[in-house]
Amino acid sequence: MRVENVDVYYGDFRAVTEVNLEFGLHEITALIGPSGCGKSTLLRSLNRMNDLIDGARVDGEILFHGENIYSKGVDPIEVRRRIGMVFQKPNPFPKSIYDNIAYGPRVTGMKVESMDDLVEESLTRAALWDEVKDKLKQSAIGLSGGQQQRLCIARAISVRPDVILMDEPCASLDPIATMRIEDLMQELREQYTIVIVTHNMQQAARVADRTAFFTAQVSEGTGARTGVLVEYGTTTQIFEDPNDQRTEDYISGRFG
Amino acid sequence: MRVENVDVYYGDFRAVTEVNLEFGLHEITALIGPSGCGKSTLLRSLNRMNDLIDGARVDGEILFHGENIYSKGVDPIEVRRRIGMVFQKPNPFPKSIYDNIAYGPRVTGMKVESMDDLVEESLTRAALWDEVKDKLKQSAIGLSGGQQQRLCIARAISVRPDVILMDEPCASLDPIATMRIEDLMQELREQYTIVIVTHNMQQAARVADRTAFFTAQVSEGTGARTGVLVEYGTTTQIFEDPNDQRTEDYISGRFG
Amino acid sequence: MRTLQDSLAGAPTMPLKTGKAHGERRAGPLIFLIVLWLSLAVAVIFLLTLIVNLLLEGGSRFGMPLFTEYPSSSPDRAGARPAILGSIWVIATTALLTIPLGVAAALHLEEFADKKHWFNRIIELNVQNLAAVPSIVYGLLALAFLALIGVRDKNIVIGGALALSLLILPVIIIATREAIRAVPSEIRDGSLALGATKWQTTWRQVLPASVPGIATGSILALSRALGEAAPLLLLGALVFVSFDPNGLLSGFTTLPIQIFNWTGRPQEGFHELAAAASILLLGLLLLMNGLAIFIRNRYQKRW
Amino acid sequence: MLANTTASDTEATTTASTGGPTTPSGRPPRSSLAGRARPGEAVIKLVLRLAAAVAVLTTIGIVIALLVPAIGFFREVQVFDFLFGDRWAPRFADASFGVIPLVTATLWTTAIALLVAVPLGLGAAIFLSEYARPRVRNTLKPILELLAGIPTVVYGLFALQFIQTTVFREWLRLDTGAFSVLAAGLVMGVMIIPTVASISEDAMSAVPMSLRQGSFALGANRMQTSLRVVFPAALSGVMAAVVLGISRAVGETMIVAIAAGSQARIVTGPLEQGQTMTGFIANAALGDSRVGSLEYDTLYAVGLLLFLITLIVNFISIRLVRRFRQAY
Amino acid sequence: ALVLTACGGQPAAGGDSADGGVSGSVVADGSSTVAPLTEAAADFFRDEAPDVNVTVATSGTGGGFAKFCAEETDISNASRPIKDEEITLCEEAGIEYTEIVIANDGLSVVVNPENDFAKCLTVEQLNTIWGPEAEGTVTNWNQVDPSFPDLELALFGAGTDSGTFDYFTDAINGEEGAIRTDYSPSEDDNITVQGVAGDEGAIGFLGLSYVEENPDSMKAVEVDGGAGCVAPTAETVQDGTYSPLGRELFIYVNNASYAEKPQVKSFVDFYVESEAEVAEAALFIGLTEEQKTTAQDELATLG
Ligand SMILES: Nc1ncnc2c1ncn2[C@@H]1O[C@H](COP(=O)(O)OP(=O)(O)OP(=O)(O)O)[C@@H](O)[C@H]1O
Ligand SMILES: Nc1ncnc2c1ncn2[C@@H]1O[C@H](COP(=O)(O)OP(=O)(O)OP(=O)(O)O)[C@@H](O)[C@H]1O
Ligand SMILES: [Mg+2]
Ligand SMILES: [Mg+2]
Ligand SMILES: O=P([O-])([O-])[O-]
Repeated sequence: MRVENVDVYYGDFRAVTEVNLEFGLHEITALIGPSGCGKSTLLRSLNRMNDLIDGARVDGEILFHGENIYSKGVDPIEVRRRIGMVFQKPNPFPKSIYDNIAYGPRVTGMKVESMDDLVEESLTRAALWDEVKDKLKQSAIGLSGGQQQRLCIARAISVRPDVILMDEPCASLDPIATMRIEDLMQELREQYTIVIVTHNMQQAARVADRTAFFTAQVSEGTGARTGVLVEYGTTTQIFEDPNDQRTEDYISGRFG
Repeated sequence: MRVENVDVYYGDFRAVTEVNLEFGLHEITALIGPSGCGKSTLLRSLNRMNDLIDGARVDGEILFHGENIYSKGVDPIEVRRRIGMVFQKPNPFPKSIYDNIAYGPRVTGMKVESMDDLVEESLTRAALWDEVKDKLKQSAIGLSGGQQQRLCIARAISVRPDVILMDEPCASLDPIATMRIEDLMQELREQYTIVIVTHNMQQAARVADRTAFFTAQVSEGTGARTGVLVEYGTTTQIFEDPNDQRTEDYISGRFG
Repeated sequence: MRTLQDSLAGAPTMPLKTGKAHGERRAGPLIFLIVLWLSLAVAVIFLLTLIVNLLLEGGSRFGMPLFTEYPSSSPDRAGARPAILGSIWVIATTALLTIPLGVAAALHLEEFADKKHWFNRIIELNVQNLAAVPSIVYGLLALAFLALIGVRDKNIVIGGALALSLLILPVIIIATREAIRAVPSEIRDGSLALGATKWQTTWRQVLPASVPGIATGSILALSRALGEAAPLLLLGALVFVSFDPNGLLSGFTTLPIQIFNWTGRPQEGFHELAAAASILLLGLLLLMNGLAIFIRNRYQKRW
Repeated sequence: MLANTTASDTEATTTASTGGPTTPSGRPPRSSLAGRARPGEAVIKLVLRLAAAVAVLTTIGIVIALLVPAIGFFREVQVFDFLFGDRWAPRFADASFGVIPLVTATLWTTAIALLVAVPLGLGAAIFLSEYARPRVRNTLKPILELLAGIPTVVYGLFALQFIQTTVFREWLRLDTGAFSVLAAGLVMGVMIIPTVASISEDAMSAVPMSLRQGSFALGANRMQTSLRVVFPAALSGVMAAVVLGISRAVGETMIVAIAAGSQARIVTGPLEQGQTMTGFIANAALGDSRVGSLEYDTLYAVGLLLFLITLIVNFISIRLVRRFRQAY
Repeated sequence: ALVLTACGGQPAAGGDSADGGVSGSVVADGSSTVAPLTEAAADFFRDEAPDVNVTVATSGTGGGFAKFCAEETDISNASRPIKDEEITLCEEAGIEYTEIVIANDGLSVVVNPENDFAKCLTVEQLNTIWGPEAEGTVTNWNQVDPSFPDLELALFGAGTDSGTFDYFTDAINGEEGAIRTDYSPSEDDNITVQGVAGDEGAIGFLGLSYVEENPDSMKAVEVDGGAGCVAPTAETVQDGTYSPLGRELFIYVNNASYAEKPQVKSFVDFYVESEAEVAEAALFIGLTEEQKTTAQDELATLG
């Protein structure tokens, strides 16, 4: 998956400017940077979730298997099925656990031999099966925060995407739940390409193969703020040997 | 001002347990600690703002000039006049700048020789006079966030309190505005006793004379969480030589 | 760690451009959207038909005489002057009775009442229930009340205003509460922290900030009262009034009642007059609704 | 006015501080924190409380106003005969007081109104909440709400003269008389559309954005998201809207008085005419009933029944609304 | 509340105003059939005495008498003579009154314009249709006369509070108030008009003015009271051949009001004086010479 010269606008406001990135297959890429620098904005533009926001617009190309997902004739719904997403706050549907998982395959009209098997497989991969296998018919709202987030991951993989985008998936979780999700990411990485936004630098350092550091740049003339990609490289390089002064300041906690 | 054996309850829930503290006159005391440990709760109980929350209740004594502000016959309204408060989000009234400042003296029926002078004095002390002196009749809503917060400070001092409580006064401000407010606190400290809640440890280190570190303790038996005061001392001591392991962990960022 | 080049190799290609029509453009979603459109369209077409119908029928009678003339046995001479004035009297009286009362009740419930106290919970439940009571029941109430205090001629301005006031009081209370609730608690905290009393805070901060919301709600409620006929019918307001109502105890008729009366006449001319008066009434309601929306958009603060 | 009074009360007793604050915590306070009387404040609170109590008084008033004559009525007529009798002829020499005919007409008009208002109202609500951009919503919603503001007399005439006479009889050549519960019900349904639409839209808008995002992110389209995620999540609010629609329909008077007919008979089909409970009250009000006469009491017996029905319906609605408020 | 009672509901006690013209209010209630007459009179009267407020309510003849005998009204409109029990009521309240015949009317039996078989109905046939025994059994025209087609009956008529109801039941069914109850009774005659216009099998009864004004909606049948078929027209009503449904219309004047309130006196005098114009404007049949003289004599005795 490749991001080429991407600008994202909300109406007249340019939230992200000139981003070029390439996400490695079966790797975890972390996007880090201070608040408001456009990490979520960029992430949402990777599976056209931004289409749903009035006035949001993407310039440049986002190539998925070589095909620009913004080119004419591309079905945003198919894009979203192929590029799954997990949100900051767990957002299970107020339905049963089973129906939460079965929802995606049903709405996308996926041909499945046995929905039960698919549900089990998805939950197993999301390391949740053992905890919920006896209460599949119960409402997902009753689960704990960490379980809900794993359910959301299970739900995302139920439609067999290639890529999973995660926007601060652990921000609302306690440390133990966070650890479980991090472990899960490591497992999922075998099969999926993962892009994760995080505020927690330790987390980025722990899980990501590559890290992209963004910051908000204030234009001298107009005072307009926009997000820019400062540096992109392997996580080790970014954390241990950053090329850019701003990266170093941020990593060492001197700013932000 | 002294806090003696104070517990604060919301209904049955004990948000803060057994706090003993003494705020030094003309000193800045910072209350720090992780989210939900009851800092705001304690702060609000210092000027009886908690009275306004249904079910909130304070046990123990809070002595102001030797008088328990919770004892019978004490007028909470007088307490609030004497112990001012500044909030996290700047909350100017949707009135003119002048009326914002004049509001307190008017409602408390303060005898003032010249309201104009009082407004000027308050704004000057809050380091805002120069910026707004030509637009006193304009709506305060038009000011920038930092200016609004200074306006709120000017407003708080317009009724001549002895103590000013500030609950994360810079949380919604940018670094430059934050710096101005911090400078202002240093000046105000000459005349007022200031208690500030902050999440930003650098800020506490920069401005406070004394620091109190709180944390949320989970009861073994019931699993109920409650805020406790871990350690209280001069800022230098707390930051450089904490007595308690939990303080050290928090300060060094290992937890929270 | 693999290199980027390695990891990009061997990417499977499955086209995103499916042969099929796209997600939102497939038959199902399209039909669904059309059905939704139709739901709105039916309502709007209905509204238009009703208006066009009225215009066709009453347009020719819509002129000065409608405003200046008294009712008459001849449609050519008849006008709705007393009905217009009667409506104004009744609605103005209703407004004076209800708005202060409704606002005060709402202030109590929102700002002062201990929400857990049984008394306030009863009031709350009550207000919600009253909002759903059929208007004709308020007519029965006003009728019984006037009979109780011994008023003989029930067809008086204050009687009509009483029935309509009871009818819209809950509506105004609910609208005011919503307006008050929209005032952020920071404003209250700010005022209280300066040593203002609760009432000072309410009077000087909360109330001014919620005036646009209260105005909007009140106007809408009054416009509902303006169009009501059923409760007034019970007070015997179906009368021929050949004079201008001039006080609270004056006899009166209102536009909706006049319309109802005219349609009950044998002469076709009266039916046209009824349509013309309906146009007038509808125009008034449009005006009031428009004003309410204007206030809502213009003055309502986005905190 | 009131605020001024309080302010000056306060002034009289305040000890305004003069200089800057200098007292160290050990010294005695400059001024006591002692409470003081604020009589103005207390009076105002009382006044506000009384204003709120008017709401309760109104209910008590309604109950008494309806109950006293209704008791008079039930002295003459058995409750059983009233509730289950199938002949309603209260004002004739050979009187009988079975309310069933009025109830059947009310049921028909209400059911027809709901058949119109619920699908159309929900359709409009889904469109406004899930499809319309803010600007479209801000134009369409007031237009829709106009429907609720049209005087019911005007609706009644439209139902009678246009829907029943022109559309049903002339255009569609339906086998129906001058009046029908269908015409009245249809028009009443349109009147109720905004009620159903507006409350359901509130309920749907209250469904957190994150649920919609979750659905879209799985590759669902808008229809699927609306129908399978938003709608079920807003269900209790939608139910409340429907229930409120019911109470509006049951209580509506002028439309049915004008267009449904005035013969109290058991209605067995939509093209028949019939007199509803409200229709009876309005029609009887056109004549005159002396206070204390049986005719007068009859009005109130029907009024009481009407009040109880809407009360029950409304309680259900309040409970449902509370459920959807709690959900998030 | 006390104030309301004391004032009796209407403003201005009345009397001669400064400029010599009369002022004050005249309150009339009662028959909806007669109301258009009194309204027309009030309408014309306004040119004479613009300061007099005339209200005309329509509670039906019976309802009007109830108010009249409770001293709530000055004039009671009636489409039948006052009944014994009403006389008692007035006597008990100490009300003295004068009966004045103010116009003539042919109580018309009407059918749908499409109906081409029921051109003339005998009183017996009408009784078959409307009698109390017919309730639930006589539901088809062919039960009235075997030559009539198989067509369902739909019945409309005046409500129980109206004089029309009393008069019709007395004339056709032999006893006041005796009638089948499964018809559509309404105090609003226009419901009858619409009902008859809207149903091929409809039959109804109402005042002649409605028939004349709505020739497209319905047609009057001839009535055979034993002396052959007679259509209701001005002549047949005035000369009494339209029997038994030709009738006189009345106003009842409160003697005390007439004597003490100049505005009531001048209004009633004016009313009787201009009965011909009034009847014409209201689509009724004027008085015969004889009737007019009687009326003027009655007034003269009141002084
Ligand atoms: N829907 C929107 N409409 C307009 N502006 C938006 C919208 N969403 C975000 N923005 C703006 O775009 C900029 C980038 O926001 P974004 O949420 O992408 O930042 P972020 O890096 O994810 O921040 P955080 O770390 O706080 O989540 C911000 O200035 C924000 O105000
Ligand atoms: N009005 C309230 N009613 C009930 N519980 C409350 C209320 N306000 C706060 N609490 C609870 O009291 C505890 C302490 O809250 P408080 O706001 O004082 O924490 P804090 O230390 O200020 O946190 P933060 O740093 O996030 O502001 C929390 O568990 C909170 O949920
Ligand atoms: Mg973000
Ligand atoms: Mg806090
Ligand atoms: O209104 P009525 O003339 O029928 O009494």
